[in-house]
Amino acid sequence: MTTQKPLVQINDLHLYFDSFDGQSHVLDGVNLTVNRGDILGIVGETGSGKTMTALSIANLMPGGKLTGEVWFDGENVLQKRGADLRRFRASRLGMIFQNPTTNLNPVFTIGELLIDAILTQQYDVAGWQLMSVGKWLNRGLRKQAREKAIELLNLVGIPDPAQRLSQYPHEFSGGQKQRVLIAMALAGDPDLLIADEPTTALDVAIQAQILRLIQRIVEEREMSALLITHDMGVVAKICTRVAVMYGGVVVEDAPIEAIFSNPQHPYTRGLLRAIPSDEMQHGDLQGIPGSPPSFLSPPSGCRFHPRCPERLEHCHIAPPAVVHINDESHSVACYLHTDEKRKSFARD
Amino acid sequence: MSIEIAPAQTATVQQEHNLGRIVYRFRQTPLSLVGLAMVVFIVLVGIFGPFFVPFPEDTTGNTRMEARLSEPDDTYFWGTDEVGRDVFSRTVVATRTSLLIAVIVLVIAIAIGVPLGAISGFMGGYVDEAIMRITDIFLTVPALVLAMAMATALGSGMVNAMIAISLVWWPGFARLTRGQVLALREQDFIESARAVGASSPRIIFRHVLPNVLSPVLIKASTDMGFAILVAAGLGFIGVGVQPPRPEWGVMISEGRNMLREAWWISVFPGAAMFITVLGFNLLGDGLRDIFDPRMRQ
Amino acid sequence: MVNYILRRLILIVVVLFGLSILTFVITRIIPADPVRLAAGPRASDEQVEALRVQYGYDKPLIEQYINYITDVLQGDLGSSVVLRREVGPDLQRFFPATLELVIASLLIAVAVGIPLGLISAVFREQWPDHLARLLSLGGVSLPSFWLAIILQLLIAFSVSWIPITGRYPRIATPPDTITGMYVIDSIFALDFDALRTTLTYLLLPAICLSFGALAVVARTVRADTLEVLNTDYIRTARAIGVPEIVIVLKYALKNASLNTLTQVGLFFGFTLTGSVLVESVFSWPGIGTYAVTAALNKDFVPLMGVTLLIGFAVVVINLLTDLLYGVLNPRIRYES
Amino acid sequence: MTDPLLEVRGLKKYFPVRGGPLRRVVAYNKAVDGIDLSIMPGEIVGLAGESGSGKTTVGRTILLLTKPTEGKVIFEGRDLASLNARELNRTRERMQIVFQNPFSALNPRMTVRTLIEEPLLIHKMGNAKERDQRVRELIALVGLNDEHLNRYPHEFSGGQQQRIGIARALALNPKLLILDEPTSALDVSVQATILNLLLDLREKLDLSYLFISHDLGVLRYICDRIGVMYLGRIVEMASTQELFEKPQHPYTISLLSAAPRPTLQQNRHEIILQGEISQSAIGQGCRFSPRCPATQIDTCKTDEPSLDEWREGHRVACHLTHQNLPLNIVTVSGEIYTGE
Repeated sequence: MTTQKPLVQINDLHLYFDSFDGQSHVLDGVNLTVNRGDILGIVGETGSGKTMTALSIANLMPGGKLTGEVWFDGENVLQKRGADLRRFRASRLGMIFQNPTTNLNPVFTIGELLIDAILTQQYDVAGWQLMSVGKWLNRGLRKQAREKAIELLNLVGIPDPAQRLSQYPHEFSGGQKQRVLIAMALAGDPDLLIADEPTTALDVAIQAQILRLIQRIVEEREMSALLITHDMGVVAKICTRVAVMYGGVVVEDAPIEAIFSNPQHPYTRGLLRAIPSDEMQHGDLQGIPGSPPSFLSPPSGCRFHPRCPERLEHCHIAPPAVVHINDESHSVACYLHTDEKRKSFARD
Repeated sequence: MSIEIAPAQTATVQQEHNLGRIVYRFRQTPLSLVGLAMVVFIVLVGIFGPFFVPFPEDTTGNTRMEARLSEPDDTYFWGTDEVGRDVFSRTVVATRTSLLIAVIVLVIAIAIGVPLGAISGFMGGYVDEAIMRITDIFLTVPALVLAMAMATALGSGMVNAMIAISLVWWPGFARLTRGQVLALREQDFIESARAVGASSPRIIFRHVLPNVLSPVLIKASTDMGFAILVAAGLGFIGVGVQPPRPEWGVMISEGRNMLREAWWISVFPGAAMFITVLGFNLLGDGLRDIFDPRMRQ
Repeated sequence: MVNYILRRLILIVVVLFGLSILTFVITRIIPADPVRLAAGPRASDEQVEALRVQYGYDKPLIEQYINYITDVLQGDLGSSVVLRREVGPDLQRFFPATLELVIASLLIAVAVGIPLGLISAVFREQWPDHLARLLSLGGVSLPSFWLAIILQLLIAFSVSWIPITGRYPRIATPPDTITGMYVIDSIFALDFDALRTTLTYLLLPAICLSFGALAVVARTVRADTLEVLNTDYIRTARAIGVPEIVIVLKYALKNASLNTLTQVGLFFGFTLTGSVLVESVFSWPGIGTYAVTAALNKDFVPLMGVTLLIGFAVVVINLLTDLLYGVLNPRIRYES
Repeated sequence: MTDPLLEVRGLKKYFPVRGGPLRRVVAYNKAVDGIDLSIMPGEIVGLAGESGSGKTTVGRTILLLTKPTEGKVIFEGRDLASLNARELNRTRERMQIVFQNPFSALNPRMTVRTLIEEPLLIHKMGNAKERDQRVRELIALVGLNDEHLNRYPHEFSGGQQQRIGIARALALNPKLLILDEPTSALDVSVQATILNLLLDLREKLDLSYLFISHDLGVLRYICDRIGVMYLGRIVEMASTQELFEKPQHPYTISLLSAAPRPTLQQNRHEIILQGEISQSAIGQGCRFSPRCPATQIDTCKTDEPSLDEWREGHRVACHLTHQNLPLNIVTVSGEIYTGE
């Protein structure tokens, strides 16, 4: 495991958007690694940049200026264009998003959507073959794809798959739609499943079903997964590693056990203290005062310093470097852990 | 009648509140800038043009048979018509006529349509059903045809043309407002107002109508162009504005039979009208793009 | 689905009933006295009164309306005072010409407008978009009757084989009437000379008329496509690697064209409006020309006939659109 | 024992479902289907449930924002149905609501000052100076300050907007606040500050809350008592501690077991409910029976269980509990959970 090269390596990712108010700096040097077999959770609040980071792995940004590198199994994704990019997305990545209802095209049957997904991903057919005319010309290919579609629906736990292929998305319940989307994402036998808040729109019981499904699939198919969520509870349930993001930066990155038992960044600690847990009495819960940082005029230095309860005098000067603690697997970007600097400032 | 198009979700609520933002967005759409420039120019011509035209008397019945059918030259920039009137002067003065008609038509249409639409959307039930069926009836017959029938019945002339067009124009605004109100009604802030005890009139006037304003104004911008076209169409047929008052449709109609000998009589007023309508359309289209949350990225 | 159709039909009856009241009100209650107009300027008061009784205008309004609607339901739309002809047969004669013209120009509008709208949407805020929008907005801003005149002028000087007025050569006999639409009739008759002739006559007015609807089609397609291209499901399609051309021409176009379809009634009405003016410029023998003549003569009865007919046509088109939409859109909820 | 501040008896709210060519009512969506609830002065009562359980409708019906189909709402000893319009308006001053999405609950075209002042204006309270005084007081109460008053809602973060929403709700000095998922649109770090603010305000202003939420962790933290709703009915109601330690209804048990917990000690007895909530389950028998993971008895399919007292202060609507039968639920790990 450790000797293997990581599946995804993100280096110094910056993202800028131009708007009326000026340029917003949405990602501020993201570094992130997804190892093979990991279910990596990216946790962060609204606007922490977690979704943008995930989209950059698919080079699926909604505009904006992106710099940095995203290495996927030895290839730089951000340099891919056109057919190359498309083929990459089709065969290496599967993505699912938050709201299953808006993510399924309402005017096509589940079968049509799945078969298209399978055809693009498995056979890399030409565009016209997916068009309506193609339907009549590729019967053999389509029949094969249909078999595979039934197989996939079985895999994600949809009963009666053959019948349901001819139904439209609105005939499926929310949880089932998310299952169908997972099936579509799996069509190309991807190496990495990116799930962006996959259960936020669903109820607790359905959420549990879907999380278990993702966990099972990742294990069975020997994939890796990237799970984006704001919910530490979801992370605790299925992730093996966690990256905590704040204000467009990864502030802490550690195995799941370390995050919960030994959180190192003040923000991580704050986040954990802000979630009601079983034994809490009134007054035990502690929020993080202040508001999330603005991207237009982000705080200088460490972006968390204005809200940080353990702020040092120099935190606002320059962003802290990433340091490893204990062993290589736990890293944190915080001056509390850059020992030399701490000493030198303490002397002043 | 036709399928109810779902009111744009949260249509007005996310609108920009900051003029600067609107200007910024506006500047990113060059076509709407061009449209704005054209509209400003046309409006200026409409207001001040008549004071500066070379032959103001030509717009009030004066004829000049000795100069009839003069080609465009230094005296008559755009030539003269069959009875020697200066096409340029008449075209400029007609700008005011058309703008005036369109503005009045829209004011009346908004004054009728917006409250009716608001009531319809806010009250729901049978009131809504009744108002919507009435708008259906008016929307069934194209504006020009109904206006033609009404203008014929009421008698020709500018005022009657305005009344006729207004009467067929309000249903569009009623529909638009109703859709907006339906979308707004789902907003929590309306519920919140009811929770603190606000009366229905207060909710309509303080909370609903201000939020409906922008889409109405955008529609008004585009509709300016169409109203001008319909008014000119009536003039062209001969049931709209009556001579000698200069009006583009009438002028085009007058020059129609002289086309081979004196193309300028029809061409210039038509071109002026085209520029005017285009300006309003470009402007309206740009505004729609800025405000329509459906088109946001 | 059955409920949906039934509800549409009930609404149609309601609207047509309202329309008949509207036309009735226009003819009977409006200030100008139709009887005096009909009687002519030199008629004495007694003569006018006699005529009033003869036309039934002296009866209470309700009774007048009942008579009116009974007549209309029997297909009797009254007689033109000026032309001294029945309106019904006239409309029957002229309407196919209008329908042919409107359909031809709608076809042009759709054939050009959809690609234009798609191009605009795909290249949003880039030069192809600006160009396409300028074209379509320019088209809708052109006064159709003025454009018609200009085209006549230009064509008359340059292209001799395109006729600039009329629907068919005066001296020739049109193909046997089956539908009254010459294009279709000549195809039925397998008379390809007639077809060619018909098409050359149709060309100019149809193009002229298509500009308005074209812009509306293009704008609708653009807006709908933009909306669709921004949806989550398109992002999902991109994420799984569906080629961009498929995304635009299959996924987005189907959604967008369904939305656009709901507006066909609008396009139809739009084109009918333009048709009134364009017909009269090109001397196209349709109900537009008929209506304009009637309007100029202050001849109410034919005008009301045209209004009713157009209203009816629009209602029917809307119904067909709704039904088609219901069939094509799997998601439509008839009951809500 | 004091009298309850609010008492709800047999509350029902059916929304008509129209169909057919004439849009006649062909069915009812039984959003709330018979609910009893009471809130004592100073108490925080929670209402838990999935989307579709009707919990939001309960809140709106209590405020008479929608008319109840059946049932009584008794506030401060008076039946709201018996009040005339003026008295009802007076009552409105004493019962307010805070919404889930703070941005959509604030008219975007009004400044914060106008938003907070509006209730005072509507109820004609004080003169301009007094109102200004009151607005300043309120804005300080929720942890914002005077300079925020002249801004518009969109200039604030979600947490601040919710504070403004709370200030507006407090303007009329209410006794009862209905909090409809007040923190679920907010980030957790902000949620915590709002929850603490609400607890503070209860102490300071002697308020009672009906706290509606799908988040069991939040409810556990803030509530004194909790009712669990399923398809328009309360299936279990108990004090917070009792509910979390001795859940009796199979639905409550499953919910608690499946709720994500932010700790490494995951629930050993995780139960995953199959299927989804659906109105079609209302009819014969227990409405939860189609999804019930417990071993069912015949009565489950035939009779709707009533919400009966199981032990003091703990009511459950389940035949198994009523008949003292074991639950026998198979958990994900394969063990059998019997409900102790």
